[in-house]
Amino acid sequence: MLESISVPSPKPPTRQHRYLSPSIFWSIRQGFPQRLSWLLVALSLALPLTLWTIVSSLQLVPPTFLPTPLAVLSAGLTMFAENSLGEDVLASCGRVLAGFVLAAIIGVPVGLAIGTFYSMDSLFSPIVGTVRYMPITGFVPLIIIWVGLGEPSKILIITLGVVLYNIIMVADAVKFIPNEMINVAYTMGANRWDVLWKVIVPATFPSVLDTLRVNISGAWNFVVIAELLAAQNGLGFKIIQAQRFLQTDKVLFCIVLIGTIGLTIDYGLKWVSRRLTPWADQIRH
Amino acid sequence: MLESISVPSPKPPTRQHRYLSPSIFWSIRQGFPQRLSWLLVALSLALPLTLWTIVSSLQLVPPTFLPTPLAVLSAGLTMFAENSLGEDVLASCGRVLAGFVLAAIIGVPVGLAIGTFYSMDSLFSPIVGTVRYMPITGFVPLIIIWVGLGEPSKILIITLGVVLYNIIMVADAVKFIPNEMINVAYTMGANRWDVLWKVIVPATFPSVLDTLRVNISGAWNFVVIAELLAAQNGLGFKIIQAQRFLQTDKVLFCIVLIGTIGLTIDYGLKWVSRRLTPWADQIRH
Amino acid sequence: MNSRTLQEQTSVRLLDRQAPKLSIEHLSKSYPVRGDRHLNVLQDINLEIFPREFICLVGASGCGKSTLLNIIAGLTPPSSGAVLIDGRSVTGKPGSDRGMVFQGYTLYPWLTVAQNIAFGLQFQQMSKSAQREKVGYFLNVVGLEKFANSYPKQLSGGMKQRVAIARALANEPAVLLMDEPFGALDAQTKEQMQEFLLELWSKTHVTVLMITHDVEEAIYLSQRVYVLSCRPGRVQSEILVDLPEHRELDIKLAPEFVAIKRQVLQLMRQE
Amino acid sequence: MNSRTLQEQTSVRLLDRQAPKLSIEHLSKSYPVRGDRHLNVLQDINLEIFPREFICLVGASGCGKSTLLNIIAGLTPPSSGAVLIDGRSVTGKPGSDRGMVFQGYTLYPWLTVAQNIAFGLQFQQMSKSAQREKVGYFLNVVGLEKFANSYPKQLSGGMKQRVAIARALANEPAVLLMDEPFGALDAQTKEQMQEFLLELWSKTHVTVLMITHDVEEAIYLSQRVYVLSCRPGRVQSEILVDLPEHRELDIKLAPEFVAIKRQVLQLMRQE
Amino acid sequence: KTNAPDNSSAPTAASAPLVSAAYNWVGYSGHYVSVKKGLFTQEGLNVQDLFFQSASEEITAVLAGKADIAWLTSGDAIQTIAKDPSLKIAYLVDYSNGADGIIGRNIATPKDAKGKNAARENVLFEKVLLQAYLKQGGLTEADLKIKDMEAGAAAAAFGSKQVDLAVTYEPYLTKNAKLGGGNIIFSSKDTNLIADVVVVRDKLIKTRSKDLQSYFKAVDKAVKLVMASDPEALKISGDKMGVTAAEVKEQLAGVKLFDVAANKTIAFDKSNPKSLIGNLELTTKAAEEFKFVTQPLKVESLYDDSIVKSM
Ligand SMILES: Nc1ncnc2c1ncn2[C@@H]1O[C@H](COP(=O)(O)OP(=O)(O)OP(=O)(O)O)[C@@H](O)[C@H]1O
Ligand SMILES: Nc1ncnc2c1ncn2[C@@H]1O[C@H](COP(=O)(O)OP(=O)(O)OP(=O)(O)O)[C@@H](O)[C@H]1O
Ligand SMILES: O=C([O-])O
Ligand SMILES: [Mg+2]
Ligand SMILES: [Mg+2]
Repeated sequence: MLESISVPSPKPPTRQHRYLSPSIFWSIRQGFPQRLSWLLVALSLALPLTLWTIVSSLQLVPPTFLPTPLAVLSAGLTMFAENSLGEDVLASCGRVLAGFVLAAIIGVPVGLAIGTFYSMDSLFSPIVGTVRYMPITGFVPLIIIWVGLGEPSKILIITLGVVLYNIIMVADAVKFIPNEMINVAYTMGANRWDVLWKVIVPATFPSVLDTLRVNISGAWNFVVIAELLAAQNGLGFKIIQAQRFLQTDKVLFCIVLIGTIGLTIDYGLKWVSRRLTPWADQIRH
Repeated sequence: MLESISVPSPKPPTRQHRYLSPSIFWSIRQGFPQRLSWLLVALSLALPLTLWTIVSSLQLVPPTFLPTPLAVLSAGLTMFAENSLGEDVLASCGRVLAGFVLAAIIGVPVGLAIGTFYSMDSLFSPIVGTVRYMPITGFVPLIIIWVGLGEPSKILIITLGVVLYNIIMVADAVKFIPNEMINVAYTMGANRWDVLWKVIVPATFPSVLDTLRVNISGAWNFVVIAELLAAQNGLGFKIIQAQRFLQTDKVLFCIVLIGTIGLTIDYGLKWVSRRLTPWADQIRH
Repeated sequence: MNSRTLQEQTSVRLLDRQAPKLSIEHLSKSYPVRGDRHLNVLQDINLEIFPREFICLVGASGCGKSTLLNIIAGLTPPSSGAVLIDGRSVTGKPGSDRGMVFQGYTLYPWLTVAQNIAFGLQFQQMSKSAQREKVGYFLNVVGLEKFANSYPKQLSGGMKQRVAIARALANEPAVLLMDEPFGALDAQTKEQMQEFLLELWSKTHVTVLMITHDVEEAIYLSQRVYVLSCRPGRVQSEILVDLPEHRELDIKLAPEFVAIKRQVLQLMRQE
Repeated sequence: MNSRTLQEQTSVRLLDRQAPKLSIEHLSKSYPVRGDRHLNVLQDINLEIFPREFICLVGASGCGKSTLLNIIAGLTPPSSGAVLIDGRSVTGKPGSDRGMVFQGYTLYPWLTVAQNIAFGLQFQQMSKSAQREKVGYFLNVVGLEKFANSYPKQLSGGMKQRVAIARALANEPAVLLMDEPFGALDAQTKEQMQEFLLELWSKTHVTVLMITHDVEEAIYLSQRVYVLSCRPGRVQSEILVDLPEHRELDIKLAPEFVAIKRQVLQLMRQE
Repeated sequence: KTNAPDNSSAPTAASAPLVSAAYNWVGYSGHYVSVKKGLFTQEGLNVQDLFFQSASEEITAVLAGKADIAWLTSGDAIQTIAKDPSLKIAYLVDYSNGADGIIGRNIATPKDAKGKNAARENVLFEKVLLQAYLKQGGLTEADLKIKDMEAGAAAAAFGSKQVDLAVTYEPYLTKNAKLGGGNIIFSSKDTNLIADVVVVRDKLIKTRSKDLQSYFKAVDKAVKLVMASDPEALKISGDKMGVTAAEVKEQLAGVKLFDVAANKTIAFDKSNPKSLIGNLELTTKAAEEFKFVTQPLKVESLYDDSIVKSM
């Protein structure tokens, strides 16, 4: 079957070899010193803060638009002390949580169905693909009419904003399951239902966690729109309120607070993800 | 090395076997009739339209909030004829395109760097993870001051809204490259730079296309916020304007128009993706 | 002469008056390739496997062995032809009657070794304790008791394949399809697995169709060896292995054995 | 007796006055496992491979062969010990001097067969036409000219592995590391690849370290065979293959050959 | 409950709450104080407070029937009534009295504005203000390069010298006039150009006039407290808007509040040159001119002064 083989004349022994020069900073999937990592994290947070301090202290931008970090901090402390900002944090967290959980409960199963069954793909993809592009603000009047002005309407806005992204990203994740994994199950007597639950769900589990981690920040972006609707509290509420009276220090404090909450959620979810999928390739450290 | 092996007594020949019953509708990664697919797509678009027609025709909701599809269509035609809606479509498409291309040009390389190098991960992740949660509306005054009121500020808002999602999703995609693919390159004299360009970039290419497809809808969502800034035209501008005048028919027409543009982009990008990656597993059809 | 045409073979079997367990009738498979052309991978394959037979399939790389096995398992639809189990068509219908060990590693990364082996058992009405017992037995069989709670990523290549074999066996299929199952095993484990498989086969009702590239292995294990020719894949010839049913490892040195081996190698080189 | 202790072996080599091409010194590797425990995979491995030697490494599944090869290639850092090429430490430093064929399939799915084979060439200053010529030659060597423009997903398991071998060979490494490269090949292709490899080796300066589970293959190809013991992996023994440097396939039937084979199998069973 | 039984207000306070909506504007302090101090409850009313961040959500809620009473600018009120004619203006809350204005750079007289870059939001009360200013120089919006943006953004644009003229309100007005190197060139001081009103459902006026009287009685009390700079009232208002009591007092300097008595004597008295009717005529005309409403509106159909007149 193979052609007759003739070996080339010996190569000149001059072949230059290239080596991978060791590098700590540019290492790819090799160990990385924990200390250096912490240093870089600190740098990454300190740098923008320093820049902010310089720009605002030198008044390169009028303080009305960019107060100093200290001013922002003190505004924040005042808000906590006098304007019960704690309650706002709780209220917004509650809405985000409720809206996001709902978006996960709907989005993950629908996404799995679309990714798994071509029929569900044909059925849902066009509508998901269309509605995803539509600005949520356009639906606010309908939401007010149908759902009213209470908490449910705020939660619904957050859910609507996130659920379509959940669906499309989970559906994409299903594509990456190798055919063999599904075929093995068939040869052991699994039906499609079993394959869905015993293969597709666990196989996509890490991607689903990733998707949720990516999209929870969307939920926080939509909380501002949600709290335009007759809210009496919330971080988004406070931001809009402060904007109305040009209290940039308060606006910035609330934004930084949301960012901090986000960072906590991000690292928390990464940790949870590592915990829940001990079988997945641990690429780092 | 192996333990001594003793074979169990013959099993009763009563073992019940389970088969995979054939199914067209619920088939997983098997052929799906193109006709049925088109039928389902049509159904998926016709159903909401019918529901809308019924609800609006029976006036279950006041027409101020939900005009009939016909009224919306006629409002749209009027807008095209009298309010030069065509220009708005072009203006918004231009902004979305510019903002999105910028978000891709920045987001993809940074995402690849974060996914590839742990140092870049330490350096960028905290700030990306934090800023991602911050509502873009909070930055509008700063954008006006620094970037002004022209097109650049609108494009910047779109870019800011999307770029962080691009970064985080591309970085996640890099994680799925098997170690062996990288190792093979090293043993052939590739350095890290080569690995980045010859392995990581092509390996993540399909995921990057997926990411861009997912996130371009985000760009369309942000165009409304962007066109709050001193825009004289654009679909977002038209929506805000019509909302102020309580012209729900115009609002709905613009929204449906955006959805249609979105659907076209979605299917177009899927097609491009299939074309550009003939080597990837074609899971369907 | 042990080699016969299919014609002869069929008539011999007809005399046996036994219905085939698995039969493949006029099976063809082609893949579309760039342009409008088609790559004929398999062409008019006909073969019958009788209950309790152990059959090996040999052939050059890329001649369609894996494709054939996938079609038999019901996982790939043939372009034409049929697959029958006990006379019933199961073309394109996978099921637990045809267990399969794939060429690549196909363990579920999220399940431990023990859970992987138990995977098929959950689809039977089997008590947890019965499952545990069965898993324990097969862990012992493949020599991986110590790795019961390890995840696949912690195993070597050979160890993974042993788990895959244990998983298929534990599920007690009527026909066991194996695609080069011992390809990744070391010589010693391989021989032990061969011995074990023979013992298991002789004590149970399982019918085996196995792909291998090791001619010695094929002869040692099977009653008949099919040789596939290449491009397109056809059944080139069939060799009857006239050795006693109960075989020891040292049979590989016996002159009858070496004669059959020479014959098979010759047939494979013919094309 | 062909088996010697490492001590003896080293002194013999010292007499040769030749510097080893590759030497491994006091190499150990352990993996952390659940809890605070460690799994000792390799313990104090010492071995030397001299220029133009062809060495095979055999051992039971899971005893650390792949791990050892990965460490030699510089891809996995050892827990302790060093890897030297021409006396220079390359521990943890992969490079084109140590080409590697992996146990699994590691083709780049986005490149065609020809592009996969050319992958390493782009890192050398080689003209496009020289690359094309080289790729054409190696496509011929592994018998896949017709698949030059196919993507990996269109190949069978064995064909993929042939491409991987061609890719490593085309890159002309000083030491070629191979992890069961012929495990997935059919008997015939395998023998052809073995012959080709021997011919290539005898005409070039390449030094080869190859893992195999086929003892016959190990003896046929190599001058020395290392047997690894298990848990933890250690060099259990070393067998000198006292056969003429130029070997034909039928040497496998020669009594010297069979004697060495028996000896290796015995050593492997000892533990 | 203090009121005598009346046929026209059959439902008791407890059984049918009044849903009352407002957003954050210092002129609406009367609303905040009534709610927070329990003045509505004291009047035997069950008032449900809806608080919005902007007028557009509030208008949507009113049109959706989710609110019975709404505090709005007269411009928004006109547009809302155009959509739902069963709504009536029943009370004048305030006139902007310097709180809204126009800031300009190098613009001494209205004529100087010609050809300048101007930022303003495309809402009626801002357009009316700008129109009034430009009219003095014989100009219209068409003579300017208009950039349409929300008041805060307009102020920022002026502050960073990207426009020469901006229509905005306090606190943006003063701060950005300085920042942008300009000054306030026109303001609502001593005008009735910008008015805030309370809009009520027609049906409510017919069936629950007593409750509405009680409602405005409570508002009257609150307005008086605010006008008297009652510290508690200022604090309540500040809390609602996220500013200090002192800032509320400062902001109040820019508005002229109306209690019930002033409503009777000024607001609905056509002969008074500073009456609300005058504002409505001006604003309605502008609404038609700017195509904010599709059909012509009769000013008389916009308001119903029966409640305040009956008090
Ligand atoms: N990431 C890991 N974590 C823990 N243990 C590991 C890991 N990788 C490998 N091992 C263990 O190291 C041992 C050696 O693995 P290796 O792959 O080197 O074996 P091998 O000799 O190549 O086996 P085979 O012949 O089956 O390929 C195995 O027992 C395996 O369980
Ligand atoms: N999806 C596909 N598209 C096109 N051709 C394919 C596809 N899958 C397989 N083939 C072709 O079918 C032929 C048979 O492949 P198959 O995997 O069955 O071979 P095999 O006999 O199992 O080989 P090996 O012993 O190397 O595993 C090959 O020539 C391959 O190129
Ligand atoms: O709401 C007003 O600015 O009057
Ligand atoms: Mg195969
Ligand atoms: Mg191995």
